[in-house]
Order: sequence, then structure tokens, then C-alpha cells
Amino acid sequence: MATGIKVGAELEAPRKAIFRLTWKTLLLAIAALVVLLSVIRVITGANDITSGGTMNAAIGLAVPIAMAGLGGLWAERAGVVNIGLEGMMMLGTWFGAWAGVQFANPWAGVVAGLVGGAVGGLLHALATVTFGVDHIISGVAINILGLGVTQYLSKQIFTGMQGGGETQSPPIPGITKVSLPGIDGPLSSLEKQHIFLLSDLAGILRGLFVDVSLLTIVAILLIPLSFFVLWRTAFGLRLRSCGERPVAAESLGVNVYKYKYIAVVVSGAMAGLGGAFLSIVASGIYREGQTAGRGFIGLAAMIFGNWRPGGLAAGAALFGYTDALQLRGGGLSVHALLLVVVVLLVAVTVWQATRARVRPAAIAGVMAALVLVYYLVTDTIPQEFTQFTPHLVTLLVLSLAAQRLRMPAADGVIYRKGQTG
Amino acid sequence: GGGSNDAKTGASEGAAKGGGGAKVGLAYDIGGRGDQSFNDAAARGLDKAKSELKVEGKELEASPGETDAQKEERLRLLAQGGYNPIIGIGFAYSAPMTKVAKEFPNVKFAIVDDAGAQAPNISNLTFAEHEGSFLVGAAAALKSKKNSVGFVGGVKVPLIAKFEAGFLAGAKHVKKDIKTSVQYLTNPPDMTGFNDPAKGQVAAKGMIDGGADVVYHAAGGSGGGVFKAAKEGNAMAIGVDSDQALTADAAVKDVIITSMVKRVDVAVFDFLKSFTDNTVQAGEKVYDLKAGGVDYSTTGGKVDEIKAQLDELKQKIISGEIKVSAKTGA
Amino acid sequence: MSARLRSLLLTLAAPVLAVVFAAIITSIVLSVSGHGPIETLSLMVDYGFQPRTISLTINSATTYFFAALAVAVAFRMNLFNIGVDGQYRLAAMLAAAVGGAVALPGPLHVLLIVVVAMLVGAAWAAIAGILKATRGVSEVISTIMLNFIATGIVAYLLNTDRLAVQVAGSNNIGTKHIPESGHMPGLSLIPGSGTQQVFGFVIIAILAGIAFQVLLNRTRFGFDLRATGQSESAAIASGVNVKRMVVISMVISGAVAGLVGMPQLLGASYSYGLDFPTGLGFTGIAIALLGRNHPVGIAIGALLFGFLDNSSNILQINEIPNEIVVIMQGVIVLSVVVAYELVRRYKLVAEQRRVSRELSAGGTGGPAPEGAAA
Amino acid sequence: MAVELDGITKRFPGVVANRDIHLHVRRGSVHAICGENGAGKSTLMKILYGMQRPDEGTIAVNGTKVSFGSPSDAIAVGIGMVHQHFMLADNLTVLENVVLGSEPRKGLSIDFAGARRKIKEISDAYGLGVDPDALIEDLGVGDRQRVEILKVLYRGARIIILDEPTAVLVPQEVDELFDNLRGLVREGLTVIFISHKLDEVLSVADEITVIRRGTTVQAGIDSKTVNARQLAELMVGSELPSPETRESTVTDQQALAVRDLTVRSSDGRPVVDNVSFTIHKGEVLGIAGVEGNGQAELVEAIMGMRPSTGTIALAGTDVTSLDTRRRREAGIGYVPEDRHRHGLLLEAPLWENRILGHQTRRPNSKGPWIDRAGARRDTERIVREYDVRTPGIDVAADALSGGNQQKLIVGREMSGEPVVLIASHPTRGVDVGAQAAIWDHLRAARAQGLAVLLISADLDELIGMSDTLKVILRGRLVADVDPATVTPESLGSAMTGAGEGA
Ligand SMILES: Nc1ncnc2c1ncn2[C@@H]1O[C@H](COP(=O)(O)OP(=O)(O)OP(=O)(O)O)[C@@H](O)[C@H]1O
Ligand SMILES: Nc1ncnc2c1ncn2[C@@H]1O[C@H](COP(=O)(O)OP(=O)(O)OP(=O)(O)O)[C@@H](O)[C@H]1O
Ligand SMILES: [Mg+2]
Ligand SMILES: [Mg+2]
Repeated sequence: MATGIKVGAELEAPRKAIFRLTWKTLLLAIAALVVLLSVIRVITGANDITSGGTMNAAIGLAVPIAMAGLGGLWAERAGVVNIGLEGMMMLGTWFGAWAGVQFANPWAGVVAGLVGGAVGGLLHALATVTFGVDHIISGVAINILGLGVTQYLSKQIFTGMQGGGETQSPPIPGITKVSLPGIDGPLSSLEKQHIFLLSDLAGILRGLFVDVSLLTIVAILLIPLSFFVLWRTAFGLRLRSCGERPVAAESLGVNVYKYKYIAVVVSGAMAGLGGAFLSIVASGIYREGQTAGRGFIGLAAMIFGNWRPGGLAAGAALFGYTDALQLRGGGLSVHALLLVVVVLLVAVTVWQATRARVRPAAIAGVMAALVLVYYLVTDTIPQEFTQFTPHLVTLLVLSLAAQRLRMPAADGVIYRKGQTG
Repeated sequence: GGGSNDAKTGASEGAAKGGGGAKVGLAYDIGGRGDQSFNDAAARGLDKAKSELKVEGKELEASPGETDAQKEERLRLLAQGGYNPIIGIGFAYSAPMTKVAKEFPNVKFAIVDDAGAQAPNISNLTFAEHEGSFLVGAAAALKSKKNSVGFVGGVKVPLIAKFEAGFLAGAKHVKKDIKTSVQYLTNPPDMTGFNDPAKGQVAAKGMIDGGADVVYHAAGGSGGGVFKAAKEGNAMAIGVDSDQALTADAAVKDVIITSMVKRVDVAVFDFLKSFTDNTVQAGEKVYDLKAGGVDYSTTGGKVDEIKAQLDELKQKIISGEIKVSAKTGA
Repeated sequence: MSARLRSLLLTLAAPVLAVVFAAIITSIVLSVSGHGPIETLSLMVDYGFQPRTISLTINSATTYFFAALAVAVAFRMNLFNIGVDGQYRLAAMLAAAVGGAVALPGPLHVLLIVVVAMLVGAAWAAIAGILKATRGVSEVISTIMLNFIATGIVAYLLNTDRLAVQVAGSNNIGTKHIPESGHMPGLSLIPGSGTQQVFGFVIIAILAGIAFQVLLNRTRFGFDLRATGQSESAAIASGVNVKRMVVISMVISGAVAGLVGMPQLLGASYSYGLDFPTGLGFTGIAIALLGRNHPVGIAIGALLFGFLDNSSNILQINEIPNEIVVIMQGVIVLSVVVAYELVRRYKLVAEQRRVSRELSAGGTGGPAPEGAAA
Repeated sequence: MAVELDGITKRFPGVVANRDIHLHVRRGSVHAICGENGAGKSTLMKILYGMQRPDEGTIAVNGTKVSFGSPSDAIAVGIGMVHQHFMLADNLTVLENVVLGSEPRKGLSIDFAGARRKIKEISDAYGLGVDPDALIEDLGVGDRQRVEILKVLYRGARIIILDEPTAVLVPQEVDELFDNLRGLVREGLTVIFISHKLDEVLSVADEITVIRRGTTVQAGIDSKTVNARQLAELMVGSELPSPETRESTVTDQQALAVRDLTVRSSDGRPVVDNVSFTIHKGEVLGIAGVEGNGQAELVEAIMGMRPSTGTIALAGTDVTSLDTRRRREAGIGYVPEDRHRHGLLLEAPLWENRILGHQTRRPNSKGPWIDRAGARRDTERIVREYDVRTPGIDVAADALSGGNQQKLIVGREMSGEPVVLIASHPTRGVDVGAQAAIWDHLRAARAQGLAVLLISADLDELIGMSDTLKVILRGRLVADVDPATVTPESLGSAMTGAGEGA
């Protein structure tokens, strides 16, 4: 029951229309997006939308979300819905900070964050796999527990520490940041000239290769690594088969419980790593409430990404990007983004119209017109609204694309050994 | 637990007499002691009173999402438990305190940051955050080489808007054409903006990338991120509430040119002192520049060269020559 | 009927076992931090059974009850409304603004506020329902996003330039105070609770619980809703328009969510300000699950959570870490569902065993295959 | 001996699935196991395959005693099993499904190229013709069955268990399968084959073991020494029922008229293509076709569960624009193909299941209210009249056996005097006794003027029950056949298109 109802899914399951992202389409889409952003930047003069600072901030904001999403991916590919990511992430922030401080070494914190999250995952696995509890219920409970346990531990442990308190840790030693040598200067001067496309590329490159934390690199590498493990190795195939058709896996001698356990524990570890990133790299300190719903957003990014690593990375990047824009001076940049929305909606309109789908085309067209009018009559967007830009964008993109998503067939289905018919 | 038995007895009025040995009840807002910010400042006041005035203290804190009834019950439990005086930290105690103070007319209450709770036994300890912010705004403008300063607010609530208003006014006062940018991290009731240094850093970095070289924050725990951004962006930062050049992480202390100190500790201590002296006065006591309730700090010597100008402004505010509005856009 | 009785006892055994288990875990946590578990628990119980505290607990529970009920309506048809939080905040804020702006005779004024709240909650939830029905967007994600969006909208409107007024002398802002005619009088239910009255809204909560039960179990609509929850495919084949049901049940869920803020608004604060309680939607999820989406279970769960919440103060006064309350809540939710699951399995096996025993006792013995006689 | 099972006993809660079973299988032979539904065949095979542990008894493979903890142990000694239901993950490729659990490796990664090569080799050697990179969900049932066999062969199994492999195949495909089996046996492999289709058993098996009610009735019968009748009697202890309808009851009143019905898949392909037919009162119209040729979509379109174009008239009234509920109210009864997915609320009691699909009608409801008393009373009636074996109407549908669940559904759909009954595989997976009972009920209702649209994979049932018989192929009605004269073989060839234009 955890998967919830899938409206009409069984009758309308689009077979051929399933969205499979290939490298080629991905690169093409990215290129098109960069050009589009560049055009919009030149038109609106909102230079921050492709600046190196924005890109760098976007990555920093995207990493914890991507890690939570990766956590979701591991669990759900093995058929366990993990809505407890937020709680596991909290454990990651706390344990990451604690060990980082305790051993005066951020990498000890990273390991502890992984372990802390993994313990949360283990609990989730115990409840869902061994006891067959509804996955969502267990996840909700773990979110409560994550909060309670970290609050309790802070009071017990951080209170006595220099610079720590009931709700925060002492400062955590940082992790080295690295840059590709010799590119910062030239790229940033190129960026400052605001040349069409060139400056945008310079900004993007600078964001990607200057001042990047080592843990960011590790985290980003985990995405292709997860892809490799899940899609290219025997282990991954078995794990995924547990999420698609566990009885089939069982009938071939795959120990379904084992793989589910491993998957959910890894899932917790990933979320924990996201938490550790947040406390160690992004903040340098543990603060109660620091996760601020990022676990849920990670889950959204994963669904947005069609239960695939590349997709979830795109989802997390989109989220990080829009969040970075709004935090970096909000109104103007987000206002410029409206034009991007207009262009995309017009594209949808045209695309639907060529396929003779009148209603969707009309809806998209009207929406495009409305957004355009709003763009033209305003100069900026109130700060209260810019803050939900990432959420609104996610919602809009999902309502355009949700029907093309495909979750693992046995996701959320409680599996018991020997059910085979 | 003696507490529960006392609580059961109902309207025991506790030690209503002033003097040493008073049992002080302190009800914090969410976060409590150790938040390195607002609540902690109050805690410092209590600690000082403990050692200098020989009072005892009992500290309780609010939990997220609770109702007024629970705050009320917290105050009531303290009153029933014989605690007197009782101090509520934060405007959220306004309505609860009004109610409970009526039930316990012999107990003295004080509330920080609120003048709405009115009763013969309530003292309202409020601060002119805008006045202090005006001074650091001026300092920011004077120190800025790029003629551009920024303000990062944690959560967009009226209290923080006072900081923003004063800061902008101060900056504009010394440099009419100065460029200012303002960013809040979250909107109420999402209070994570006070606890999210990652966001604080992004916001501050955005301002610095946009040309600002002095950034002031009123973002509680997110301020740590603001300092980091300033450090990495070779910019300057201004702390808030306490003298953050003393309290912040050693790695970023040197970017903090000054802090807008809000002396909640002083207010709490003063109140306790007046209690032990039996001179408690009900009603609002505004801790403004004049009263030394807000000020700018000089630790680190980074504002020494403009200290004269700042002190002149300070005098003008105290004398009423400059009126600082608590509202933005004024 | 002894089988019935046994089944009932089994059903009750689950939560009892779970609470005992949670108590054990909490005891361990307490002992580790150097506090006596027995003393702590008896302290909580002592405090919890004082008349004032009972009133407080009932009041918290009333609010939680609506939140959980809102979640449960959707959950009964396998829809997961994580958006109760955003729905009730938006609803309470707008209802408070309307309530503060008009003057109407007593009951009408209250009615207007309640209706506005329900409509707003329903409308906000309907967005998720419609997106799911027409665009296939998972309601889990859309309601999470809508919570954030609701926060932004509330923040925008709760501004002195728009719907809010500054509370005199305070740093709080809120909607205009609702005049007396729009208040819901409290009840002096618990003798000895002094000024602490019970929200008048508790009556509405009880009525809502009954309505929930009648709607789900006695009406065609409820049958369709439950059928969809149990098997969407079977419901479709039986003629249920699932898309419509998705929208309708989200609307109902949202309307109930609109009520979440009402006890507080109409019974205590009379205005929606910055200090209006938050996060109730998430607590509601846990309580709905704890109460197995059944009004009686939810009521018990709500009272338990209310009790635990309120004991936070007394623990602090006695220098016991109040965070154990949250840990307890998490452990209880988890262990209750594990216990339910174990009992459910046991009952299923027992029922199958009983069916086959009664059938073989029924004398279809001999080599003839089942049904051959027909 | 390849396999020796002795004294196997397996108990489930409330059921003894196997009781002291003995089974001896010679190496290099085809050994069939027969028994009615629920006799315990699958359970026995799962024990041999390590998926279930026996409570008592011993297993020996090639003369050595073994004890299996999981299927991997059985696979390791060369046993492979094709299950009664497909064990394939739809969203994985053929290759992934085949190698799962015994993946060839190259470094850290799966050796995809090697696996592809090996699959091709096996596929070519046995003429299976499967594409390793196809997604399972794009395959038809026949292909899926071949993938299942490939999975077994890929693991190098020497003892192959086939649990009712023919249930979803048309006769031609069955023949192909049998050819393959004979090929395997010639190479020295041992095949254990389960079926209750006795003609198949007789044609392919060397030896036959019959089990009934969980225990061996007769072991190792030489297939040349028995005939179908004798086997059937061993299986059920009585004569086989036959689905023949007696005299025609067809009238000239139209009950259901379907015109130009087209259903498109989401990519625009027609899966039901311009189908028209009429069923009269008292007529049974049978539709024959290999699974996946649009039958399911046709039924769902008539039920209004799936968008379609064309018109549908019920007893002269146009119902095209009505939704499923209105169509049901107008008098369409529906026995769905998959009773668990479309027919029942498994966790709900029987009396609530009585309401399902008839929510808006008496005796189940009055206005917007559910009439519990009425529904309960009527459930009692159905249980009585349709001989549903249950201790009461408050037990969950889950607790009933498949046959009894099906009888409840048939009883329910016959209530409320339907004009048309759409019966999709009404006796699938139901034992002979219940099958006979269901046929009797259909015949009786037909005599009362009920029109029936019958879809079935059981050709005997189709031929025996139908007054009119049409063949569906790739979504089109391609042939009319006369049920009085057609044989299962010729019908089978029409279904595969071999006899197109007949
Ligand atoms: N996992 C299980 N738990 C409980 N009962 C089971 C289980 N598996 C099988 N049974 C019961 O054991 C009995 C034998 O079932 P089995 O599947 O072996 O029959 P079968 O001969 O294969 O029947 P069919 O022809 O329908 O496939 C049935 O009553 C069945 O319901
Ligand atoms: N996989 C399973 N897990 C648990 N119980 C099962 C399972 N399969 C069947 N049963 C139970 O076993 C009993 C018999 O079911 P089954 O449908 O296999 O009977 P059957 O003897 O084949 O009857 P029929 O011939 O009417 O289909 C039922 O009580 C059913 O609930
Ligand atoms: Mg069966
Ligand atoms: Mg079987």
C-alpha cells in the first residue's frame, strides 16, 4: 500500500513513451539550456543567472539534495520506499559534526555521517523488510526518531563542549577546497565582459572547477559510481531485480532480504553523507534543524529524475540552481527565469500542437501568455515568492513530465519470502 | 520530583519577597540555552546574576510548533513551583504571560522583546535594534571600499526587519548613493533560516559577488555561513546580538569588523538586580543606545579609525537629533 | 462470541505491547543519561492526570485529531497527503483574515470562519488531487512542494501592507483580531482545571470522527473510497471513477485539514500570527498511522501525543532531558506498527486455519473434489 | 534415477499441501505429474527446487541425498524450474532476466558481450529465437515462455521442471515446446512436466505420476498403458465434465451490438481494430485468440474501463457515452480475467465483495447509503445457490480457495439480471468440480435469455460453450468458425493466423 494509488497507470501504461535518458540527449539538452540561458541573460541583463558564483553555490546546494536523492534511488531500486531520508540525513549531520569535532578531522566526520545515516537505514530495513511494516509508516517514524535522537544527543554531548550548545556543535574543521590551477583568473575576466555564450560558459566552468570541496567531488563521483554499481554489476542487477520482481529474483537463488537490507543501509549511508556534507562542508557546524526538509526534496529530485542517477542529478541541479539564484539576490534573476519558463512553455505548446493535442497545447499556450504578461508588468518578484521558486519549478516540470516516469515495478510492495505462486 | 507535588498544590505563590536566594524562572524560546545567540545572551544575564546576586535559576525551553497554551503552562508551572521572578525570552510569550501574570499577582514577570504584555507585575524589556543597526550600517558604509553593503536576515519577521531598517538607514545616512542589497533566508513559519549556515553563506556570497564588501547579518545560527562567505570573498562582516568577534569560530573572527550588540544579558541582569533590590518597575523599559541596551562593538580594532564618526552619530541618536525609524522604507 | 473477543483482544494487544516496548527503550535512554525511568514515568503520569493537564492534553489532541483525520481520509484510499501542513496554515490564515474583517452574529460568524477554512484547505489540496488525476503527478511530491509554496504565500499575505496588523507593542504580527462573536466558547469539562477550559471545538472533533466513520462505512461513496484504497484495479472494474475519487478525497482531506487550525484560532488565539502553531500536519501523519486510520484509534493516538507533548515542561522542571518525549513518540509509532503487523499476520493465518478446519469439519470428506457437487 | 523424492510432507497453515509423496524420475525421461488444482503439484516442485523446505521426507538427486536451503543449491546440482507463473521482471531486458543470479563477470562488471553470445548460442541451438536486448514487457506470452526456458538452459540444468508451461500457449506453440522437450531429452536431460491437460500429458510423457489431495495416488505409470479417461479418474475420482451446450437458445433480440470498436495504445497503435459484432439474447459468443491479441482491451473497452472509439449498444440503447458504472447499471455483468486484480477486494469480507461492482443497486444500497443487511442477506443467498465453500460471509475473500472465489464472483455477476455477461476466462485456474458448476450456471442463465461474451484460452471450453465463435488476431476479428464442426487444432491454427481467411 505504500506505493499509493497510481491513477489509471495500469490502463494507460505508456510502453514506448517511457523516458530513457541517453548521454546524447542529455548533452544536447544541456547545450540548448546554456544557449537559452545566455540569450535570456543578454536580453534581461540578469548576469547572475550564469555566473560562476551562482554555479558554485548551485553545486553546493545541490550536493546534499543529490545525496538524499541517491539514498532514495538505492532504496527504491530495491523496492523499498524511503521517506525517512530526512531523519537519516539528520543523523548524518549530527554524527558527521560530532566525529569531525571529536577527532579533529573532517574525514572522520564524513565516515561517521555515513555510519549514522546507515544506522537509520538499518532500522528502516528492519521494520520494512523483516517486519513487513508499511514503508511510509516506518519512514515517518524514522523522521521523528532522527529528530529526537539528535536533539537528545546534542543536549548530552555538545552542551559540554567549547563553542557547542544544546542546538549546535562546536565548529568543525573544514575540508580542503581545490581548483583547476590557472583557470580562475582568465575565466573570471572573461565572465565579467558579459559576452554572449562565451561569458556564460566561462561562468559555468568557473563554478564547476574553482574552489570545489574534495567532498563535493567525492559526492559527485558517487552518482556515476551508483550508476555503474546498479546497472553494470551483478550485484546491481540483483538489487534492481528485487525492486522489479522479487519473486523472480528469489526463484533464481537471489537472497532478496539480503539485497534489500544492503540497499536500504546504503540508502541511509548516502543520506547520512548528504547530512555530513551539510554540517561539515556547507556549514562548518551542526545546527539543529539544519536539514530543513532537504531529505524530502532529495526524494522529489529522485522521482523527478525517473529513478535514475542522471535524472536525479539533473533534478538536484535544477533545485540547487534555482535555490542559489533566489538566495543570491532573488528578485531579478528569478524574474529573468520567467522568460525561460515562457520559452519552454511555448516549446511545449508547439510540440503538442504538432501532435494535434489541442487541449494540452492550449493550456500550455495560455500559461505561456500569462507568465509573459506577468513578466512584462513587473520588474522583480517579491522575496516571499522567489523562495519557493525551486519548489514551484519542480511542480511545474513534474506536471509536464510525470506521465513519462516509471518507478520500479515492486517499489513499496511488501515482500515476504516464499510468496511465490 | 518535587516539582509535580508543588505543581499540584495550585496557587502557591512562591517566594514573593525579593532579595538574594530568589528562585528565578527563565523560559526560553525555541533553541534554549546554547543557541549562541539570543537565548544564550539571556542565559549569560542569568549566570551573572547567579554569581553576583546569588539567585538560583530554573531554565525551560519551548519546543517547535507548540501552542500558547503550552507556553502558558510553562510559566504557570514555574510560578506554581515557587519561582519568582519569571522571565520569558521572546515575543511569543506575550499572550501567555499576560494571562499567567493575572493568576499570580505576587510574582514578578519580565518579557524580552515585547511591549504588548501589559500588567502591573510585568516588566517589558525591549530593545532599539534599529538604533544599534543604524550605527553598524554607518560603519559598513564607511568601511566599504566598493560603496556597496548587504544585509542577510534569517527569517522575514518584523523583528528582523527592524535590524534591516536601521542598517539601511545608517548606511544611507553616511553615503547617500550607497548600493545596498537585502536577502532573507526563509519565511515564517519556516524558522530554519536561523539555523541554516549553508544558506547564509550562499546569500552572503551572492552579495559579495555582486560587489558588496561589507555584509551584516541578523540570521542567528546562519550567521556562521555569512562570516565564512566574507572570509572566502575577502570581504568584511558585521555580527549581531553579541560581540561575535569574540564568540565566532576562530577561523573567521578576523573578518568581523564590528557587531551590533543587543544586551539581552544586561536587560536580564538589570531586571534581576532590581528584583533583588525590590525596585522592579512594571511596564516597558526600552534598551536603546542611550540605555546601553544596544551598541556597536570594537573588538579587533577594525573600526577604530571611524570610531569618532560612529560615536558622533551615536550621540546624535541619543540626543534625538537623528531619529531612526524601525520600519523599512522610511 | 469467543472468536470475536479473541480477535478484539489481539487487536488491543498490539498497541499495549508496543507502548510497553517503547517504555523499555525510553527507560534505557533515560538510564544512560542517568535518570530513573520509573521516577520519570511516574512523574509524567502524575502530572498528566492533573485536571489542568488533562484539559491541555484534550486541547492538543483536538487539534491533532483533525490533522490525523485529514491524513486518514486520504490514506484510506492510498493517497498520501503530506500537505496537511500547508493546507491548514493557509486555511487558518485566510479564515482568520476573513473572521477579523467581518462582524456577524455569533454562530454565523464562527460558521463563516470555519467554512472559509474548509474551502481554502480543500482548494489547496485540490491542486494536488487535480495534478494527480490529470497529470499523474505523485501526490507525495506535489504536497511537499505545495507546503513550501503555501509558506511563501502565507508570508506574503501576512504582512502589514496586506492582511496583517502589527500587534501593539509587540514584534508579532497577525491578522486582525476576530471579534467576540467569532469565538468558540470553551467548555469546563474537567472539574478542577481552573481557567484551563477545553476547546469547544472538541465537540466538532467528535462529530467529525463520527461523520468520518459513517461516511466511510455506511455510504456508497465511502465504499468506493475504501475499495479504491484496497485495490485500485478492482475498484475501476467495479465502476469507480478513480480520477474523480482522487480529486474528491483530496478535497475532503483538505477540507478536514482546514479545520486543524480552528480549535486554536477560535478557542485561543483569535488571530493568525507568527506564533501560530506549525508542523501539525506532520504530527498528524504519525498519529493517523498510529491510530490505523480509524477515528477511535486516532483519538487515542492524539491523546497520547498530546500527553507526551505536555509532559515536556514537567520533565524540564525536573532536569530530565525533554527530548526523550520525541524519541518516545518515534519509538511508539514504529513499535505499534510492527506489533500490528505481527498481530495481523497471526490473525490471517489463524483465519485461514479456521476456514479450512471448518470446511473439513463441514463434511466434504471423501475423494470428491471441491465443488463437484454443484 | 535423476530424482528421488520420498516421504515428502509439507504443511501450510490449515492445509497439508503434500502428504507422504513419493516421486521417482528416470534420467533422460519426460515424467509428467498430474493432479487437479490444489493437489500439491507446485508445492512438490518448489520443494525439489529449494524454494520450500519439506517438513518431512528426503530428496536425492542422481543418487545423492541433498538438502536445499535455497534455489541456488538446486541450481548448483543442475535443477532448473520454469514456474507456473512467469518469473520475469518486465522492466529488465531478456539478457538481464536470463543472467540474473549467475552473471558472467568481467572485472567488476557483468560480461554483457559474453552473456549475449551465450544466449544467442542457446537460442539458436534450440530454435528459441529470442532477442537478448528486448525488454520483457514488449514480449508476448510465447516469447516469455521461451525466455523462461532459456533461463533454465542458460544455467546448464540437467533436470528441468516445467510447471504448467502450456497454460498460456496455443496448440502450435505447445507442439513447438514439445519438440524442444524431446530434443532436450535426446541430449540426456530429464524433464518433469506438470499439467492437467491429459492429452498433452499422454503425448509427451514417458511416465506419469498422479497426485490427489496432496498425496501420490499412483506413481510412475507408463504412459502407453493408460488413456485419458483412466487418468482423469485417478485424478479426481470421477468422470471428466464436458462443457458442451445442449440445444440452441439463441433468439433474434439483440443484446449487445458493438460497431467499429477501436482501442489505441498510448503510442497510437490500434490494439483493437475496428471490431464489430452482435450478441443476441440467449447466445454465447466465444472469442478465440492467442493471449495478447486484444481480447483484454476489447473487454475493457466494452466495460468502459479504457478509452475507445466506435459504438456500443445494449439491448438497443446506446451506451457508448456511459462510464463503467452506468454500463454495469444498464445490465452488463463482468467476470474478469484476473479475479485477484479486478474481481475482488481480497482483504474485505465476502459480503463487501458482494457489493463490489453493484454499489449503486439494491439490495446493496439505498440511495447514497450502503444497505448492510440487504447485502449480507444476498451474500448468504449466493453462497447457498452457488455452493461457495466458506464458513461464513464475514471471512476475508483471501481466505477462500480460488475456485470458491470464482463461484462467488459468478454468483455476484449473475445477480441483478444482467442483459449481457462478459466472461473472461471464467474457469481459469479452477478445478474440475467448480468448473462444471460454473458451466452449469452459465448454461442455465443462457437458457433464461442471457447473452454471454466468452473469452477463454481453454479451446474445449470455447468450442463447447459457444453458439458463435470468432477469432481475434492482432486486434481484428479475422474469422468466424462454427463451433459445431471446428476442432481445437484447426481453431488453433486460425488463432495463429495460419488459417487466415478461413
Ligand atoms: N505458501 C503457501 N502458503 C499456504 N498455503 C499454500 C502455499 N502454497 C500452496 N499452498 C496450498 O497448498 C495446496 C497445494 O498447492 P499447490 O500450489 O501445490 O497446488 P497445485 O497442485 O500446483 O495446484 P494448481 O493446479 O492450481 O497449480 C493448496 O491448497 C495451496 O493453497
Ligand atoms: N501463497 C499463498 N500464501 C498463503 N496462503 C495461500 C497461498 N496460496 C494459497 N493459499 C491459501 O491456501 C488455501 C487454498 O487456496 P488455493 O486457491 O490454492 O486452493 P485450491 O485447493 O487450489 O482451490 P481451488 O481448486 O478452488 O482453486 C486458501 O486458504 C488460500 O488462502
Ligand atoms: Mg489453486
Ligand atoms: Mg500449481
